[in-house]
Amino acid sequence: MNEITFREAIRDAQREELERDPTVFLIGEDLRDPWGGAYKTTQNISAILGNDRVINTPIAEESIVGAALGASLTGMRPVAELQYLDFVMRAMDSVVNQVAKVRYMSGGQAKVPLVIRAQGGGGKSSAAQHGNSLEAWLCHVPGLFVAIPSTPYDAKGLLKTAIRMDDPVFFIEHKMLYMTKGLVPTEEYTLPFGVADIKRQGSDVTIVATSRMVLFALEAAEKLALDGISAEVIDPRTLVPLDEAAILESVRKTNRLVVVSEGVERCGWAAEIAAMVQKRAFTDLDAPIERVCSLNVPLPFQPELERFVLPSVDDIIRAARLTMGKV
Amino acid sequence: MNEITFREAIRDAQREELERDPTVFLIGEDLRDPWGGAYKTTQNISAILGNDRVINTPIAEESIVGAALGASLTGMRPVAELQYLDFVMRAMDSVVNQVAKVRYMSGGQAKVPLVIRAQGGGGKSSAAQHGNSLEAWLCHVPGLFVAIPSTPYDAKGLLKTAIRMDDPVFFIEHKMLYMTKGLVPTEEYTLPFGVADIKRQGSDVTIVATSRMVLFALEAAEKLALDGISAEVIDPRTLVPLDEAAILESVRKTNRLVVVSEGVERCGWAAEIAAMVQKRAFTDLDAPIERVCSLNVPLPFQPELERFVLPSVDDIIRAARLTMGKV
Amino acid sequence: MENGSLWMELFRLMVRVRHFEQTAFELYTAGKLPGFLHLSIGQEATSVGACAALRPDDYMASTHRGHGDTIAKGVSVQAAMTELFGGASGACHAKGGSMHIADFSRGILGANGIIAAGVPITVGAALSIKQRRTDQVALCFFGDGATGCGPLHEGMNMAMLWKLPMIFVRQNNHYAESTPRHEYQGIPDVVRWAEGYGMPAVKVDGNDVLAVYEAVSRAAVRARRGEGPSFIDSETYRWYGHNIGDPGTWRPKEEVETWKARDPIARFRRVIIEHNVAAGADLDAVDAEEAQRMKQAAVQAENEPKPPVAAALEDLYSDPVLGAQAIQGVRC
Amino acid sequence: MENGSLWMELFRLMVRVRHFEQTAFELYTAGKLPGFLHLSIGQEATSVGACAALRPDDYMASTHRGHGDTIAKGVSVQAAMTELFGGASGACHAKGGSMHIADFSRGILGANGIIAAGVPITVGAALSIKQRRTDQVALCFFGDGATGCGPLHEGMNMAMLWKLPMIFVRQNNHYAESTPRHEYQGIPDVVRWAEGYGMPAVKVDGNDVLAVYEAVSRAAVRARRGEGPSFIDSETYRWYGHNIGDPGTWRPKEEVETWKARDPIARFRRVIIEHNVAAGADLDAVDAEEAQRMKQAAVQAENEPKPPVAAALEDLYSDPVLGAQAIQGVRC
Ligand SMILES: Cc1ncc(C[n+]2csc(CCOP(=O)(O)OP(=O)(O)O)c2C)c(N)n1
Ligand SMILES: Cc1ncc(C[n+]2csc(CCOP(=O)(O)OP(=O)(O)O)c2C)c(N)n1
Ligand SMILES: [Mg+2]
Ligand SMILES: [Mg+2]
Repeated sequence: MNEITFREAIRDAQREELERDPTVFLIGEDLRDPWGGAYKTTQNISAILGNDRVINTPIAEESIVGAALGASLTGMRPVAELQYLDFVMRAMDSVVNQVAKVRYMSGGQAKVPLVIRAQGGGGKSSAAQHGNSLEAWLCHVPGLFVAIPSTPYDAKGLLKTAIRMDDPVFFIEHKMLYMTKGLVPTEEYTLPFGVADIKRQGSDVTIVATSRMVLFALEAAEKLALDGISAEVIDPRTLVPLDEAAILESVRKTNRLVVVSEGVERCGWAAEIAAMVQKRAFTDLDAPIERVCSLNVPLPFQPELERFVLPSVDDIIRAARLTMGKV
Repeated sequence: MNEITFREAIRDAQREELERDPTVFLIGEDLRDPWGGAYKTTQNISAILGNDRVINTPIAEESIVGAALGASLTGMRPVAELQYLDFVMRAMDSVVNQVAKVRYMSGGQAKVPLVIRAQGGGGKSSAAQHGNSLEAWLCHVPGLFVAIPSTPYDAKGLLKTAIRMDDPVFFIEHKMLYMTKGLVPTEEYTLPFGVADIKRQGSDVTIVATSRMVLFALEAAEKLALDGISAEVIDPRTLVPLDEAAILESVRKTNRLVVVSEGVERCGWAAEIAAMVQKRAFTDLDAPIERVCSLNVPLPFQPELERFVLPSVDDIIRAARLTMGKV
Repeated sequence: MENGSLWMELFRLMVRVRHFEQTAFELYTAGKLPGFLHLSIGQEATSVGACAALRPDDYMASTHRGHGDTIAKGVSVQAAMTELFGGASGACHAKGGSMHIADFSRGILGANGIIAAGVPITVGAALSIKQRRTDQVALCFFGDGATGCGPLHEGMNMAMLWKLPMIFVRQNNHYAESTPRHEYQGIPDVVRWAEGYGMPAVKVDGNDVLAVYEAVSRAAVRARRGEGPSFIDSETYRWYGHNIGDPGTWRPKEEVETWKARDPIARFRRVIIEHNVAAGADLDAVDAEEAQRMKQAAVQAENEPKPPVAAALEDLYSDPVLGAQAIQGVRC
Repeated sequence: MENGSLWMELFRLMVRVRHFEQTAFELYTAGKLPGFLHLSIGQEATSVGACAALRPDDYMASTHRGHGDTIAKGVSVQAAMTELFGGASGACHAKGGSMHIADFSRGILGANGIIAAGVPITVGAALSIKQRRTDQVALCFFGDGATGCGPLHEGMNMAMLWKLPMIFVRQNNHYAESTPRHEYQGIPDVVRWAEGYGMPAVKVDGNDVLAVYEAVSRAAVRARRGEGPSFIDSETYRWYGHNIGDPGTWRPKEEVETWKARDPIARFRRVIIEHNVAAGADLDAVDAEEAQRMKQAAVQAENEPKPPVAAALEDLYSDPVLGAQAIQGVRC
């Protein structure tokens, strides 16, 4: 095993897949060296493998994704990068009306081996247009797979799988995770979609969290443990397909659920999990399912305000305690 | 009272507001007479009030909404039309990053008296790109108000209110509702946002539904009544702000809830209602909350397939019976 | 006549498109077809002239008004007709309908319900041609109304930037729905505007199938030589309204009549006869054959079985296991 | 000298922008400012020349690199500086930060974090000018990297279509982040391309404040007369990297040096002295005043109270009751 950063995991996965398969290529804004991407997730790829494999584009997200789609339909396996998840708003028609639907609309003719990578999330005082968590929108789109890893190990294994799949994958990274470290096998590996990872075992309350919120949930679990509360932390890793079984099994054991999702609460991803679990494990629940999400406002610039709007470790602790009837 | 169609309600509301306030204007594709809009919702407006008040645009949704925003920030009160709600995908940056956030990002300086109207929904074999129900996306965007009327009376009253508001409103109409009829006062009236309408009183199960699904829910309620099941049908009319109190009060009475929403189930609007109600009325619920939504696939072209994917009256009946323990 | 067989093929294809759409019109009017229908009758020379200049392995993306384009590029008429009926054996298994006819085996990347959405897809196909070092080309059709649409601009810039083997064909039928040019276009001359991107741009008589064929052929040669994209503004007209619900009566009657008098099929028929490529009777025979073929296609299409409703859950994901997990089966 | 006071004002504004950004740079480097920071040092002549040609009631929309533009259009330096610190009395109540500085009372419709997003907003402002029949104009800034972006095209088409009183100013600093022209732009000559839209287009020396001022003044006169939009490609350079985390060392050193030698402020200083509008000492005094003012602004900004966290729930909706119902208060 090697200890590497999340950023390196993303870089390595891409470079290894480019080396393995000549039809894989990267496309997006400012990906080439020496810049190597806004968050340096493509650094040392064009320098090693050449500019033919790493395409810098104009600032035209709808067309970046649309062009990646066209290439994927005609024999290539593009990995498109949107610098910020926020900019998917400029690419929604391509992502939703085209990428996600072309196979269906054509009666299964199309194969769409396409990965769209984007970096999202708050925590850097980047204000309202550079810190959104939009996974709920993407999960609402039939035809996409959605991956959202929280560790270098998961990131590398899932990204490699994504690049090898024949269906389109929206792959979400978190800007605050890039510098986090973790162990990764030295040898080649991939990870399956649709399989959750239990990041911590526990018996009193289940915490389902994604992306950076997994780290917050683990921190909350540590603190809850000091208080005698044993929290199980589940990271679904892919939201579509979702490992419902893992979540339900845990809830049937703990009888309590907190869902943590960085996106805005209203119509966010946590609502889906709450709706699904109350239906499938109704009689197992000893307390209402708690959602811990961003408040229903845009992200403010000022750091304290931003922290207040984003979910915090304390929010998770409070929610978990609430499910235990402790306030 | 007059009996008019939903389409006439939309037309009349716009014409009356244009007559009342010289700063109101309409902007969108093909709105002018004799065409009068793709769904004829602006017919006989430019012919009467002039082309200055009704602006035809290029096919450029991002800019239609962006331009409407610019006008609203500088003294006008635009009503922008997106022919199909699906085309909001071409306008997401304007709608979300600009319209919804400009007031917040500017520290409350901006006033945004802007209505975006769009027609959505399935039922016409219009296939995957012309029948989406995307209200969940829009409710996930802090800074917008979202209205989604089901009757001519509600449509007219809410649209007039929307046009007079100083905050942006996303106003969703359903293509299958335009020909439906209803009574509307002859005199001027408006309806408040954030107030649900109980479309039918009942005591056994609460059905919350929106847009065309209200009609389906009422039909289901009729049939359930034959079976001795008394369903209460609640139409929130505006999703943001939401009349939570009305829903909760009903659930506390019936102890059962079915949420019907035409959008795709995963991360759809029904999930939000389920998550909210299980939290706020946990001990009142005698059965899991049922969601009745579109299946997690795009809309297929073929009519039977489309009907299968969309929620049906039978689906609602089945869900309501399920909450009563009857299968 | 050296080009005799080409001319006959062009004629046949135009007639085929015309009959297909006339048949579709009648079927729709008789209440037999669901959904939307956008007819391109009057525009056949543009669809056929352009696609005939392409090879089977070249790519083409079309629009909401795509019957002519897709038939010209080789989609099976039977499959297309069955698709309009929503038959299980339709070109898109009844999932797509009129606006989404596609045939990837013939390079047809799809008609498209979204204005200008075919442009970025074609850019990507052209990029992939370059990457795979083949000598294919990629052609995208779009309407005159697409001119004001952002993705068209983005695609033209990218095509020039990357010197892509791409052909932009503007099907200029003078209206976007009912909106005339002066209400959607501030650009005074589309050819000058396209030249501003650095690519050769020409206006062609879009009702002259040979003119379109030649313009696209030149563009294809350029593209195959690696000299980059071209832009063609093909001026034509649709006889019918915007869609089947629209009688199109908002246009000046004389305008419609003038353009009907320029019928691309009748016109090419005269040219063929003048040049002694074929006699009127030969052409009548072609016409009769295609009419007959379309009648049969309609009958067969109507009798094709509809898909079972559970087919709605198929064709979304190519991975069956993960796909099923993602779709999660039926409600309740 | 007739224009003496104008020249002195232009000089003062450029110096003000420079000191503002130098100060911001130092504060950021000292760890005192949160968030992102995109400096426009080197581009002052474009910001100041353009905005000085506008009236206070004219509209302007800027970009992510908007300090210079917004200060030139009249935002309070104190309010802007406080905003960078996240102080409650900042221009945007600490909600916006560097990328979103706005002052509607001065026609500043906002800096913007999204490339080219200011274009459609400005189109709408210009449309509203026409509708309200005032003689205002609306100017939008955008970078050279925005050239390939769909909304710019849509806006140029609309501006011409509706003959809007609008001015497009391209702040051509030669790079989009680190991407050079030949990697994002297939358009060989931006001026010819803009002319393709039918509007007058000129290239100006964006480091010559008078040239920019004159070009924008001419465009404003045209716009006020109802003659429609204009396009100005203002060639300049940013001395720093793309943003504060980027040293900008990926650019050829000589290139940076060449452009630094073209410092718009030093250059204009020489012009002023040559024309006897003011003496070096006068200009030094202006410089010292602005430096001093900026120091004070920084001190005051740092000491301004931060907003209470609950302020995060304010300023979203203008309707307080419905707004509160929509936001629903705090979690758990
Ligand atoms: C993004 C988008 N906006 C609007 C529409 C609705 N719409 C369908 S066809 C059409 C007019 C298209 O005009 P043109 O490009 O000239 O093609 P034509 O119909 O004349 O063939 C419009 C506005 C759409 N399909 N997609
Ligand atoms: C829609 C969108 N895509 C990408 C970005 C990320 N981004 C920020 S600045 C920038 C480069 C802009 O270049 P240019 O327009 O030349 O302005 P400059 O930074 O040089 O002033 C990019 C790509 C963005 N902010 N918005
Ligand atoms: Mg047209
Ligand atoms: Mg630049």
